[in-house]
Amino acid sequence: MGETITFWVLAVVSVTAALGLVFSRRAVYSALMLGTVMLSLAVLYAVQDAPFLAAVQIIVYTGAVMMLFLFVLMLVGVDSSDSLVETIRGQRFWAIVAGLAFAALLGLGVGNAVLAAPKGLEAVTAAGNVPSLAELIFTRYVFAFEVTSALLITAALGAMVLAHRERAEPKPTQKDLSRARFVEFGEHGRNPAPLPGPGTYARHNAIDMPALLPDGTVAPLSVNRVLARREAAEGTLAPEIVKALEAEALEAEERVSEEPVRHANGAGGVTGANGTNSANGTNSANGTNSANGANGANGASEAGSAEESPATGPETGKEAK
Amino acid sequence: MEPAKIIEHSGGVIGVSWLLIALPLLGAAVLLLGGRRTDRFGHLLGVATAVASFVVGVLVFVQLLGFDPAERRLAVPLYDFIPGLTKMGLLIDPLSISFVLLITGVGSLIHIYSIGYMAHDPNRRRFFAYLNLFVAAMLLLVLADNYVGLYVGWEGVGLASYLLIGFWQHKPAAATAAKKAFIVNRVGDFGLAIGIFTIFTAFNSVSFAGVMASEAHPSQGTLTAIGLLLLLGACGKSAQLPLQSWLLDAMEGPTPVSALIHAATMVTAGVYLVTRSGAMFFPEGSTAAIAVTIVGVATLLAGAIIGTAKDDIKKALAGSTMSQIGYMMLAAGIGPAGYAFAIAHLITHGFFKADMFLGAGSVMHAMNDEVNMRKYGGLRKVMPITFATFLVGYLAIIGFPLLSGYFTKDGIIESVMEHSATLGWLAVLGAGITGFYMSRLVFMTFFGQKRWEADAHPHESPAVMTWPLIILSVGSIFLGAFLILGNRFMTFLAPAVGRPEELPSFHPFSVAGLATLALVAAGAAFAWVKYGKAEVPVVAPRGSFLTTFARRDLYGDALNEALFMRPGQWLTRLAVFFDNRGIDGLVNGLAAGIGGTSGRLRRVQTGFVRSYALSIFVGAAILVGAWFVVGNL
Amino acid sequence: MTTHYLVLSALLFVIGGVGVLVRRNAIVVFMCVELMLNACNLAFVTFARQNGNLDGQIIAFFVMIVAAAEVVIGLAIIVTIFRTRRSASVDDVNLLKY
Amino acid sequence: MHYWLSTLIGVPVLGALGVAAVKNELRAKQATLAVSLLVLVLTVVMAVQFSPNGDKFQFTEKYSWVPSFGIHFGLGVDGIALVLILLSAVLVPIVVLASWHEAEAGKRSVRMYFALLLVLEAMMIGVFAATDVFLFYVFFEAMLIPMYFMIGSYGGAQRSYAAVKFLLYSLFGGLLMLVAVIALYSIADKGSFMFTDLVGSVQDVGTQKWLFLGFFIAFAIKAPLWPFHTWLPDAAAQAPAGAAVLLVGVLDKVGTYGMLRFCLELFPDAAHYFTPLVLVLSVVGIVYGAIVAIGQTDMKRLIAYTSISHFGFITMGVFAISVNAGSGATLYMVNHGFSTGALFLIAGFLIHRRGSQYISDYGGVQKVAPILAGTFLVAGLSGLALPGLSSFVSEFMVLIGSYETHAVYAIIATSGVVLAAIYILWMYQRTMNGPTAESVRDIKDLNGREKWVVAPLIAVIIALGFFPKPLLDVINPAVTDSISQVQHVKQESVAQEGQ
Repeated sequence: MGETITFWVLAVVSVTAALGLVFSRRAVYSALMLGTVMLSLAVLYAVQDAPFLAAVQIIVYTGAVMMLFLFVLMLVGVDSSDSLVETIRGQRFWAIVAGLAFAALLGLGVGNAVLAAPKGLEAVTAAGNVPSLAELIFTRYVFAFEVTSALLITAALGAMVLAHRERAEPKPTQKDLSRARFVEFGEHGRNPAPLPGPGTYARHNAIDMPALLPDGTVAPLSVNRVLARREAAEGTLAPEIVKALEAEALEAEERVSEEPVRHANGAGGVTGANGTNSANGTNSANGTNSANGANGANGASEAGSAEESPATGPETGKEAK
Repeated sequence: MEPAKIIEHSGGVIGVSWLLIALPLLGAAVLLLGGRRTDRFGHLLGVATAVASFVVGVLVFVQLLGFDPAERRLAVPLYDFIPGLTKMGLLIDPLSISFVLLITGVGSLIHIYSIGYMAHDPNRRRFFAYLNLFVAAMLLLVLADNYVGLYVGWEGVGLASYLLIGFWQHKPAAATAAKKAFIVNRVGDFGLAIGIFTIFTAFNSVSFAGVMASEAHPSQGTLTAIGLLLLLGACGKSAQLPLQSWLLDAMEGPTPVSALIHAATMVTAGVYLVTRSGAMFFPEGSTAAIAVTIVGVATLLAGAIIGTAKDDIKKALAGSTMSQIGYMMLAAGIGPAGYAFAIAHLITHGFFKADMFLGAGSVMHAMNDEVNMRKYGGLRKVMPITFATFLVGYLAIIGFPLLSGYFTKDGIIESVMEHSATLGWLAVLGAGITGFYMSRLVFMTFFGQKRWEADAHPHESPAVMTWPLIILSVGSIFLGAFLILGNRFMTFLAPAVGRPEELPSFHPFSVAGLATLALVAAGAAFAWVKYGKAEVPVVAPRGSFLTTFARRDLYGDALNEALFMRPGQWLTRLAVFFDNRGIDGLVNGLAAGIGGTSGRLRRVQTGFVRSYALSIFVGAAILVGAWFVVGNL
Repeated sequence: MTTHYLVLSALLFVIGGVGVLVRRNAIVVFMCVELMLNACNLAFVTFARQNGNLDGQIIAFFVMIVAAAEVVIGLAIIVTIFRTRRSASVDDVNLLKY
Repeated sequence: MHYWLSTLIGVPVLGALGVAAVKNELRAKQATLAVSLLVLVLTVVMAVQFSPNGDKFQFTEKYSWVPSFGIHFGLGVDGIALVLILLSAVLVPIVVLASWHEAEAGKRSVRMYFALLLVLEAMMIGVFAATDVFLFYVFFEAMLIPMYFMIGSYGGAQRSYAAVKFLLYSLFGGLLMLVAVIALYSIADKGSFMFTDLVGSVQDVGTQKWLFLGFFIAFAIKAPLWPFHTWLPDAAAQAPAGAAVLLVGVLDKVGTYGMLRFCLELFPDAAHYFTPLVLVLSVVGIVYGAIVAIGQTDMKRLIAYTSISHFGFITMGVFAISVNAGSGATLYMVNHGFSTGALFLIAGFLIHRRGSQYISDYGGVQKVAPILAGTFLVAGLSGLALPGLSSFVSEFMVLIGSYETHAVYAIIATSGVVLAAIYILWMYQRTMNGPTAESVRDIKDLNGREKWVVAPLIAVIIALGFFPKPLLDVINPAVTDSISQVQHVKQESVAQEGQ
């Protein structure tokens, strides 16, 4: 009786979660739904005299595989949501028809089968589930097992090879970077120094507190753009910060004729905060720097790849056509 | 009297009678393979082999005469030609030896004549090679003891004729005429070949001896079919209706060729074939024999009519050749009574026609190769020897009493008259027309006033050309009397072809004979009125419908063009079109269809993984479904 | 009970299958594939109990191993594609056609 | 145990490897010539030892190849195969000599051309010598490969179209044959692919018919019989002249040889049943090929179409089921190789000089190149079966033999004789006669090498024309043996009808 209740509860949960997995617009939700299904199945395994598998299911799937999924999701962009509009004609219709037909066929098959009462595993797991499994794995299935080890190593190697990117040019040394910063300064007047931290007169040493210049005004460089955007939306942005950003925007507007717009994308959200497109170039560079703070090198490489992609994108696009 | 049995014999000169063929063949081979190196002595070698062959022929003839008449049919086995089908061997009998003597004799004279005639031709050596090749092939034709060997020679003379007519290959007309001759001959050969197939199927042998001795008794229909098929072959080679059209065009060849091949020897092969097969396939009164006489009489008249209208001296002579061979066929068609006359006329015709052709060649030689008789006239004074010899030939052919043609032609007319009065009177009519057109020819050429081109400086030909003329004219005078009087030739020939039980007797004043003479005289007189006394216009007048009809060879070429050439061209074009568009179009269409289909099917490969996945999924569903269905059956 | 488990397994399998067909996000597609594998595993485990034979569980175990390896490689591929094409949509990767 | 045949196959293969390895082009050519001459000498020495009235297959060798299917590397020759091997061995050195400068314009190296030539020779000898049906199939298909490259890499402007067409046609036929071979093996159930084991093993007439068709279509494409012929004009016109000679002269003979060897001996009942069909196709091919040949404007295509006409004669001879026709057909295979070979080679020399295959580009060549024209005429006359030249004997035998059994077909076929005169002489007239065309005024007559190419061919053509006995003595017993079964079937059916 206990098993029946467990089954029905988990069946409903897992089917619902599976449907959610398929129909949710956000990949993260899908991942969580998948986790739910896996956990439910783990319990069902346990109920069906497979405690070892239940544990493996939780450890391997819910632990490792789901983590990988989530990690990749984060890498790819967690907050994008997919469009569910179908682009291939007839695909969805036929998918559902085929799915229903397949389900009907499987149901028919299962329903038609005449099954005796389950034999149960007591006889074969007299020594306990795990030892019995171990005995089989290391005797009859030992070759398959060994092959899986090779498979796993190959997979690990494969993942490394696939994810690895060969460096096309030597890694810039500190000297190169420093020189580049000053070249930038000379050409565009970009500040070569590190961004200022929270100011001396800040009320507390927090990341959301802008630094103050000696005259008590806010140093625009030190404004955290992400927070500024959120606060601007909430209407809680401090007036002195608003003023500092406006001054900076004004200055940038004067410079715009000299400097062509170079970045079409990037942390565009910042520009949304002060409502000026013209300051795009400088703002985005600053924004990235400030947002990433500690791992500046990583951020630089990200920006680098971001610069590459628009260049390569249209070309590959043309080839594709 | 039936023909005698064939006995194998290989002693004496007869044993090496293959030399007859081998000598000229060797000459041809040396001259063709030797190339320019043999240019200097080529003509001499050519003459030497022909004469040597003649000498061998005479020796064989002498040895043959030594046999008892009933044993004068000797087979000389040579070698196994096609195992299982036929051996190669020679048949020496009165018939073949007559031909051998004619071919090598007249052939040698023409060879000699050609030395002079072709003296200025850079390719004289090649000419002699071809002449030798011709003599060899012709000898094989008449000597072979089986139909396959005969066929080899038959086509061999066709080849030689092709080469010689087209000797001046750079002239498109000559090349076309040569090709036409070969192809028309091939039509005849088609009949001959099938005739031989039928003979082999019916008698399981193709040798004359084998067929004669065969126990098989094929149906009358088969025999008639064989006869008609052989007749078709004979028509091709002997330029009889309906395959006559090539002979007139063949005059494009050098004149000695016309003399040798298209008058004296090759064209008589048909008569030889009919005579040789006479006892077996053309028995007296059979359908095949009647067909032979009809063909003969039709050609006799057609050739004569063509001869009346031609202004080209060689074509007029060619028409006359057709006509004379028509006489021979006619005689051959009436059975043993006619064979001897046919062959005798063939021999005398060989002499006087060669004489006249060579005479015509001599005239052309003198007149810058002009052939139009309207531009001759009055040549008798300038070329006395040519004129005299030509005159002999002319008198012989029209049947002037006591000359060769008189005896042989009269013999034919008499024997035909006994056979069928209608045919006989038609033959008499033909003789009358002969009298007219031959007189016309002689008057236009040698009499009347000069109508020469400005640059013509006629002169008598050199001795090397005139001596053969003289010898031939001597033959033209006496040969007929020698052969016919006392039935000498008929008796000689009897072992080979048989003879009537009752030997015919010579009636110089029979009704037919007198009528013939009267008609010939009338024809000659009419010709004198029109062409001897009256002015001959240099440009041919338009003439009546009949004249045009005769000038255009009785519309034979037009008929051939309308019936065979144009539909043939049309058929060829259709077949080529069908091959390119139909069969190949089908193949290429299939290929294009497959290509097109796969090009379209290719579109299914959209590159969308999900589409592929869908098809996999649907496929899996179908498989599961199928498994249920099959599992539940 | 076995029938119920099997029907559940079939349902999950079909839902996974349809998911593969209708979703374009490569990662979600991948998740759906995992769902199908899991559905199979459930069937294996169920049959193991039904037949009193541990082999079903063993094969489920191997399926898990293979699935793990597959996820590693698959996700690496997705990352690589994403890096060059800035997209995780399976429809954008359609160069291999006609 | 003899090693004649494996030597004959091995020598050219090794020679090909050697030639491909030689760096110097001239050395490669000389080596090819030497190897092919060696093969010729060996073949002649072997042929002399053949006893016409001895065993059916002589010089037999048998090595197990795939034991599990009973596939053997079985070699042996009867009279038919022997003369065809002789034909190949004679033609190859001639072709080597004729192709001396031919491969220089090709896409691949000259060495490769000559190496391919030797490989082809080995395959040709192998296909005629194979006594194992499967081995025959292997050689049958393997032959295509060198020929494909010879056409595709050294041919004319349309070479790739022609090469692919040739290959696809042949492969299509070959696959049908493969199916039939396997089916024959499994139906016969002898556990062996050896020809001698398979003879008479299929008794059921219905089965025989299907298997017969499988073999026959392959051979009909190869031969090529109307209406499977359209690949030949393309392939022959595009192939270099030397390759065209081997293609038409030898490769296509495999088709007619196969009909005689396999279709008749393995499936006598079916052969009897299909005889009218094959005869109709042959006769259509004879007349049709000749008519289409008359309408060609391209010299090599014209010769190819004449071959289609001639192949009609050969197949008619094979299926007329009479000893004369069968022997004639076999002899025709040899003679046709020589006469058409000579035609192709001399036409090739002419085309090489002027650079055009179109008949209309020529005229009056006789005047400037009399030897070339003369030899061309002899070859052409052999093509139209002039008595005294080799083709006549065979054509006459085919016709007379066919007339014995199928008179009507023979009569229609004989009209091909007239058409042959038209196409050959008309081509000769257009190219060689008439006023000399401006474009050919400066061409040279045959040079020494070319004379050495032509002379043996002409000599053989004339010699066989007057004295075919040596070949016929070898051929006759073999053909009698080959057709005896069908004759037997025929007599039985006649007897049944009589009752």
